[in-house]
Amino acid sequence: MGALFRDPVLFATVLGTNLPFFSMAVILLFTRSKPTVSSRISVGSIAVSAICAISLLARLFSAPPLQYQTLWFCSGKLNIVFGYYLDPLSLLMLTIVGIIACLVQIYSLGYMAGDPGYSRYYAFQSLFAWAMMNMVIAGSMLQLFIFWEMVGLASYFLIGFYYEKWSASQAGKKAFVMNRVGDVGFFLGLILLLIGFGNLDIPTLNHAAVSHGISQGLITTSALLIFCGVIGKSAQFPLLTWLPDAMEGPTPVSALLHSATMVAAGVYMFSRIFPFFSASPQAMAVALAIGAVTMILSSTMAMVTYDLKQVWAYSTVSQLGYMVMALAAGGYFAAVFHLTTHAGFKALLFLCSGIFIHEFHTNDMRIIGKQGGRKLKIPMTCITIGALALSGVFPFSGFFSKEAILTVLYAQPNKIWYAAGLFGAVLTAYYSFRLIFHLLFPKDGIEEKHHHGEHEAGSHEHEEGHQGFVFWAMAIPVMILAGVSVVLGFFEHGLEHFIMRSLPIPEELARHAVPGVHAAAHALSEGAQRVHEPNGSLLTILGVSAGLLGIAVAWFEYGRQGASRKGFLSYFPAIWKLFDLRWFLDIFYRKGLDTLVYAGLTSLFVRNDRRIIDGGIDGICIFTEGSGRLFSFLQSGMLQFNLVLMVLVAGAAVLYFVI
Amino acid sequence: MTDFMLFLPELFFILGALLFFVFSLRKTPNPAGYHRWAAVVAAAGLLVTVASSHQQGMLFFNCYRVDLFSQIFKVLLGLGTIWVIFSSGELKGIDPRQHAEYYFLIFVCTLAMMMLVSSVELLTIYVSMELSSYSLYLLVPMRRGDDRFSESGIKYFMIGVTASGLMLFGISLLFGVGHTTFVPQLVKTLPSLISQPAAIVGLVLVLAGFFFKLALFPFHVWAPDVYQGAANQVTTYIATVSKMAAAAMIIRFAGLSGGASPGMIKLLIVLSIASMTFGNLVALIQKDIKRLLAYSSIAHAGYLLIGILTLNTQGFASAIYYAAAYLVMNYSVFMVIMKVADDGHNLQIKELAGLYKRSPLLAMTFMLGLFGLAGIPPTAGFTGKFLVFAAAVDKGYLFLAIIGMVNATISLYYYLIVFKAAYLLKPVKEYPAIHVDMWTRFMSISLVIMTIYLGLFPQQVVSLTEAAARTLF
Amino acid sequence: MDTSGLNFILQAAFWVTVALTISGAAIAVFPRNILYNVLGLALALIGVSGFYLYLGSLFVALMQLLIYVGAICIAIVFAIMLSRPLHVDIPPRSAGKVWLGILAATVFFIGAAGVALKTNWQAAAGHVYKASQWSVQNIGNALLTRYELVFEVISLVLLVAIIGAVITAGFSRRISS
Amino acid sequence: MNSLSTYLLISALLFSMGLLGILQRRNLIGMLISVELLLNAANLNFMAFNRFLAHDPVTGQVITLFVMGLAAAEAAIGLSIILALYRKMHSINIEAAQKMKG
Amino acid sequence: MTAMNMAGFPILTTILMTTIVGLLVIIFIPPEKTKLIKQVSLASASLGLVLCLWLYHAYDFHKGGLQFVERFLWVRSLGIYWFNGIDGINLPMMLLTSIVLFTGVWTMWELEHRVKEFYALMFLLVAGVYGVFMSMDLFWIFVWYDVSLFPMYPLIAIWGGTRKEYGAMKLTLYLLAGSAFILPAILFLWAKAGGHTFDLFMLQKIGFTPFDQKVAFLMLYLGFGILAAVWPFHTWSPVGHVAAPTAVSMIHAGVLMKLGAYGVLRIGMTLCPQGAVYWSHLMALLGTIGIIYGALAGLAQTDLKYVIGYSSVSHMGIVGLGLATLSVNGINGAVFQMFAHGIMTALFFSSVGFIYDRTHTKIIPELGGLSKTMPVASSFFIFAALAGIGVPLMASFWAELLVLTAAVKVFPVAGVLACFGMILSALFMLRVVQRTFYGEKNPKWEHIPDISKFLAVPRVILMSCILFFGLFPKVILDVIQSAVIPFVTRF
Repeated sequence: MGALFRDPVLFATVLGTNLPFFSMAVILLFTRSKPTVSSRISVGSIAVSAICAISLLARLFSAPPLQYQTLWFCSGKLNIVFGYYLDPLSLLMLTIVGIIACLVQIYSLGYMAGDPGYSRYYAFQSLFAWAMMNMVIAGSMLQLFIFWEMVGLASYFLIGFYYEKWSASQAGKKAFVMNRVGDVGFFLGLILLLIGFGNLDIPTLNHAAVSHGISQGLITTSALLIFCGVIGKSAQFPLLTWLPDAMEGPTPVSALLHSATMVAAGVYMFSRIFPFFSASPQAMAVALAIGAVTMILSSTMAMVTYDLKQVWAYSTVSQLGYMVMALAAGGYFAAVFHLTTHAGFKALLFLCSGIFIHEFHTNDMRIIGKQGGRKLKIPMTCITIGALALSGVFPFSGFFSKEAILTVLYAQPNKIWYAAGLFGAVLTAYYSFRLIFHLLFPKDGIEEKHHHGEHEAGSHEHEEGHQGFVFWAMAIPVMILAGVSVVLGFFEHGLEHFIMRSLPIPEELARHAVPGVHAAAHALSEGAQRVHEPNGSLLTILGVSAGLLGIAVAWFEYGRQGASRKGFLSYFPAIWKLFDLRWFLDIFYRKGLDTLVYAGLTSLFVRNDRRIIDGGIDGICIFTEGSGRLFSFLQSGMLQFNLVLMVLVAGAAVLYFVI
Repeated sequence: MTDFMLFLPELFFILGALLFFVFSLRKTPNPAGYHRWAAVVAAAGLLVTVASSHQQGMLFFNCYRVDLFSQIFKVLLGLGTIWVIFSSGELKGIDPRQHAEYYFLIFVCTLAMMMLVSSVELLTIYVSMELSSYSLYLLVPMRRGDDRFSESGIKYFMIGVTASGLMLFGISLLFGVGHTTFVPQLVKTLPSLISQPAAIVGLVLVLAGFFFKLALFPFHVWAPDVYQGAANQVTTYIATVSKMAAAAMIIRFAGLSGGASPGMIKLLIVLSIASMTFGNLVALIQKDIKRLLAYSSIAHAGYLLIGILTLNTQGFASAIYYAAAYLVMNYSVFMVIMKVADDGHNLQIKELAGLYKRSPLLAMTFMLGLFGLAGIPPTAGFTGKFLVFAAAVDKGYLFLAIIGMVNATISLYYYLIVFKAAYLLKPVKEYPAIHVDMWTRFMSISLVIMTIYLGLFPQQVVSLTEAAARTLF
Repeated sequence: MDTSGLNFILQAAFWVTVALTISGAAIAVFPRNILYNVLGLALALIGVSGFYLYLGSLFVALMQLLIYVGAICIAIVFAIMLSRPLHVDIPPRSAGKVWLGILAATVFFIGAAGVALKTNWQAAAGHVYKASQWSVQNIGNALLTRYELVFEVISLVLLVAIIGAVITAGFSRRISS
Repeated sequence: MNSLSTYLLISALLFSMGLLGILQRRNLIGMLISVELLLNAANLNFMAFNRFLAHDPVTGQVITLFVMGLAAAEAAIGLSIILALYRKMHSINIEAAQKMKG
Repeated sequence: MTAMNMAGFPILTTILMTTIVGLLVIIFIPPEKTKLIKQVSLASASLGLVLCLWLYHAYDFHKGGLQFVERFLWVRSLGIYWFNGIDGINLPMMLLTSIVLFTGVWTMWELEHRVKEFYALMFLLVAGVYGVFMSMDLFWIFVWYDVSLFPMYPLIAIWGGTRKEYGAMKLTLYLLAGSAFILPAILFLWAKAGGHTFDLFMLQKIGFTPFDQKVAFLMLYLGFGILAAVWPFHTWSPVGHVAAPTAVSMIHAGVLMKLGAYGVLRIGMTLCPQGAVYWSHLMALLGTIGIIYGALAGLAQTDLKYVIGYSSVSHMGIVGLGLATLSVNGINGAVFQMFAHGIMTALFFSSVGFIYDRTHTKIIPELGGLSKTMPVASSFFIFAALAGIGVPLMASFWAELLVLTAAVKVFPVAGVLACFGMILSALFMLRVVQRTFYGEKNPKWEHIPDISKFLAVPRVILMSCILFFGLFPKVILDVIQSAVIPFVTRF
């Protein structure tokens, strides 16, 4: 306890990460009925957390990784250790989470104003912030897993925030269960490691993996299993469909959890034990393939939907796919960097969309556009900035990170991954600007009648809202994020320098030049040397032009005067349907669940319980009673039958003893 | 004079019998007065029996042995008798003009059974047994009123005399091979002769006579009809007191083979299993509570036999314990039945409905009695079963314990049905509250305490029964 | 002394007794007229008393005649007379019951016969046939010594039987009407 | 002939006939008569053992005497029960008495 | 028998006596004074709770072994001892019992129907439970075991709900049928040990032959397994729970079911280690089937209590699997799971009980949208559901972690399958939560007030227990471990 107060770093860590928990407890227990107080408590605590995070980052910017740990309990030979691991990666992530969570909570002051579940909302926001921050700085995989689950829990509650809406609770459930599917793999992987290696400490694990401390088979198996967790949490193929559904939650939630931070946890976890993963080329190959498939699939899905948030959700999935690809290709920094920038611009995109949605009470981009979405100047500007960043247009942050990823992909021996990356970039730009153009240039111009714009008289409350607290609570965070998206890219080199310190030093790897480790060493050194690719400029041009191509197609179809506004895909209804129905993944799951689980096993088991087991037991009872009835015939009223029984048995006994 | 002291309990009951013989000659019956007298005499008899419970000695030219074994059973008999007499306050099932004879026969029967448990000579045993049987043959048809039940008397009689015929035949065979009618001598000679068919058959047939008394399958055939057909008090007497004597005699005679005959043990095992199973199964479908208890008593005879068929001290001790426990529990149940059916009619299970409201105390006594019979701890019935099964398993009869326990589970069903009636069911019509006087209250509480005390603190009783069982060897 | 003739007579008489007993028993059991049965019983009882004679006990044989034939059979006849004619409407016998009865009785007979034949009957160590031991005096002696208790009890039995018979049969002393 | 086993066989036969009578007669008095046969069979056994095996011939005789006494008492009781039943059922056919069963 | 310190004060008997004295006092209170009866009940339950907490505090887990021993001869000739003691396995169970009893009594505060008998029977039941847990003598374990079972019949049949008489009868007969195997097995062991002691620790020193161990263990496993709702002997659990009144369900599912697993552990695995090894595959198989089967069968249920009943089956499967591993982690986890599941199910039933009291239905399609009308009451259930899913930082997560770790190691296939049970449990718990509490507000329940502060107290206690032991599993695991580590050396 004393150490807690003596060590400012530890103090800041503990305070920063756990304050939201207390704010949640206080809100749930005491201030449920006082929304304003609740929101203040929550925002205040997250602000403190964010400040702690930033100060930690500043303080430890050039310090070596710090580790705090304490034995939580032990069972047999199993030691469960809790602790913090403060290295550049976790500090960076902590800061991202802190800042974005803080911004989103401030934004929510406006967005959620007047909601009956206001207090509850902030309680769950705090829960999320607490879990996420603890997950980020977890020192061991088990701790990471625990908070990983807690994050999922917060996500469940926040997705199902409007629980009166059936689809919302359904989406929450879906998210939780799908995550669970992945998590079981994760969990099994951890158990395997625990059994085979005995320690889940992250630095130890990484170190052991690259220095031949764990057998190759175990690494591959457990890495693949752990990767299941990534698949679930980061909505990779084939578990990607929960994320679009998760948009049922309030928009700030989508911004925070389902794009910027929580879903990135998968990628974060991947990068956390990147050296471990990279010790298994097989696992990396699988991850690469899955990342690519995810990216393409979700991009195609985004191309056909008209729902604002859905577009960004698909886009999130596809960007996560990018990051996974990058990691799997060895681009450690590229992925982390993309994660960072993506957190910024995707939160921006969501928050801007949130303003539209709040304003027009619809998610449909066509209606928003028609009703004058573009008249909301601040969000319109910001969303465009976000879209540009997403499309990888210079000088926005996305440009830098995407370029980094493409470079890494290019370094792969098989160029198909690079091609996929480029193709993805085209699609990304296309669907982003399809949305932007829908908002900017609605099909039949702006309908003045139902105009809800800024200067429209008659909707007094909105008037007040736009100018008042509600509007600015939403607008300021958006503007901050827009600013970040503009400038973040220029910090690439500083960040790279900072982040790469959290990887084991290449020289050390070189010393253990064992065949199994080559891959890891290769991957790591590749990541380190990426920047010095010889034909960097060519790649840059290719990347940017892919983005511009997408924008151009979108312009052609939606932006220009007299554009068809139909999209080329509408000429192929089958493909449209395929994309619209998410490649039939949902239908597949639904059918599978219905036939296999509900109609199959469940009804089988229930029937088995009723008929066979219960039936058997009742049958035994009926049989017993029946035999009672049967035997009661022995006791007939006829005296002599009774006597015969008696004499016969006596006689038989006599006979038995005689013979 | 010590001999006189040894015979004191019996003398006391003879006195009682004679007293009521005199009463029976009077012109005008006085049932209430008879009841008081009977209670006083029986209570005094019980006191005397308890006081002489540690006597030892031989009487009547070695025909009659007074030892711990016999005295324990005499105490049980005396206890049962005073209980039955206690409950005879409202003897509505029997014509008031016959009450004097009723008490006379009860006393004679108890006396006969006391002599039975002390007798160690075959003829004495047989005659005592017949005396008790005749008293019961006469008690059963005393039930007045309902013609439905009149046949039970003749059934009891016919089955009884047949069984006694078998027993007499058996005695003759024992006499033939053993050349003597004295049990102590037979104990010495019989084990070596047991390979002779006559010896074992004689023994089995003698046992058959006692099995009849105990209502063991297949000699149980009288029990359901008689339980149902006799007056409630008489049923109680048959169900409690007369079982004690039968148990004592089976213990005495089963030991005669000295464990030398595996065939007999097999037979006993078969009978015990058959009895448990049959009794419990048929009890499942009964509606009349006395008839149900008849079947339950058949099953209990089976449990009791498990203890006996181990043929060792431990087993006999457990059987004695079981018998004592059975007396207490069975009487608890019957007392409540008699109290509820105080007009002497045959109680149907559904008539118990709402008992918990009519008299919580009786309901509790009833519940404990039922759970005791079902063998649920912490009642005496459980400890009895435990001891019996322990003896059996110790001897290697694990399967008997399993079968016994499965049977106990089956039996639980019908006990629970009765329990349910008493505690759960809403009565179909409004029954009046039961008048529970001070004595009944006292009796209920003491029965409850006894049931639980015997169940939880068996040490003293167990050591007593073990000492008693040791006197048999 | 030539005992062969006497022996023959004795033997013949023995078998006659056997025949008497068995046929008496058969008459007691099989005919459906209850009076025949009583007569058959009497016959069988007389036969049995004959056996007692053969077995050396004149006293018991006499007692048999007195008690059984004299008292019991007469009592039964009285009972028959007290109840109404019995042969009015007797439904046919149920074959099942008869066969079951025969089966049970046969099983028991085989068993009992087996016991009789298979047992290696050993006489007691002190067993010598001495006529002096068969005197009534000895019996009386035994009754008042070894069987003293039984002797007392049997009186109680009879008392019970009398009282019981009286009340059960309904001849209550107190019913004056 | 005049040997132990002859007597025993005769007694066994008597006993079995008595049993047969009990088991299939419908007349209650007939059953009672059969019961007497049972007791006689046992008595015959006693007497036979007494004659051929026992070291003291008194025992068997005394037993036989007592059994006779018991038989008398038994007959008295049995007949009285039968009579009482007859009053109620107006029949001494045992097959009329099968109301109680199960 | 390392630490046979004869404590001066018989604390264990005193704990037992709190219930028995409570019972006796209640018997002598006139039935009309319901308030007084409830107060007496709560007082004696809280006395028990305080004593158990003190016991927990006073138990020295560094030293381990049996502490607070009370032992004297009860029946000489059979070797029955009044032998109570506390070690790391039964200490959490005692604590669990006292917590569940306390909250159960409190939960039933609104009971109006035959109050006196209800509390009397409940205390009888709990006396049995305490007795089983504290006793170290086979005779007494069995006695208390049965004592704890049979009050279930009246408790369910009088105060129960759906098909109460059928459920009560089924449950009682089923469970007592289990004891039909236990008693012979106990006697068998006793006889094989020479027939002169029922003392668990003396018996433990006797090496039973492997064959005897196999026979006895199988019988014990079957007998106790029925109470632990081992598949396929689980069907009493849903039916019985549906029928039972709230507090009875709480105690039954929360504590009584643990008696089964505890019995297997305490008698079966202690005395028949080789038998346990021999049958461990069977145990693992049935445990795993239970986990999967319970969750899947629970998916199709429409009655809230049925769902919880099946979830109990699933969770007790985890206990079974943990025991089957015969390893430190597995048994640690199993005991922990017994504790955690006890608290969790108590919370489940107590919140369902409240809902049922107010709405008079527990059919899921008839409910719906309850979160709107009674947010606090709903949150209790949702919390319990999360605990049931095995959300981390709730007690059952650690238990599942330990069990699964051990299981994957010892029985890889079963362990992996059991992990998949986690998905199913999430699916079916959330399904219930969604259909009961989420969705459109149901106008039928609109005017029902939320749970009062007073009635919320027991639920909050249970919730905080779940959280506390979820956050600080060390508190309980150290204790459990102190007994388990020496325990597994015998396998």
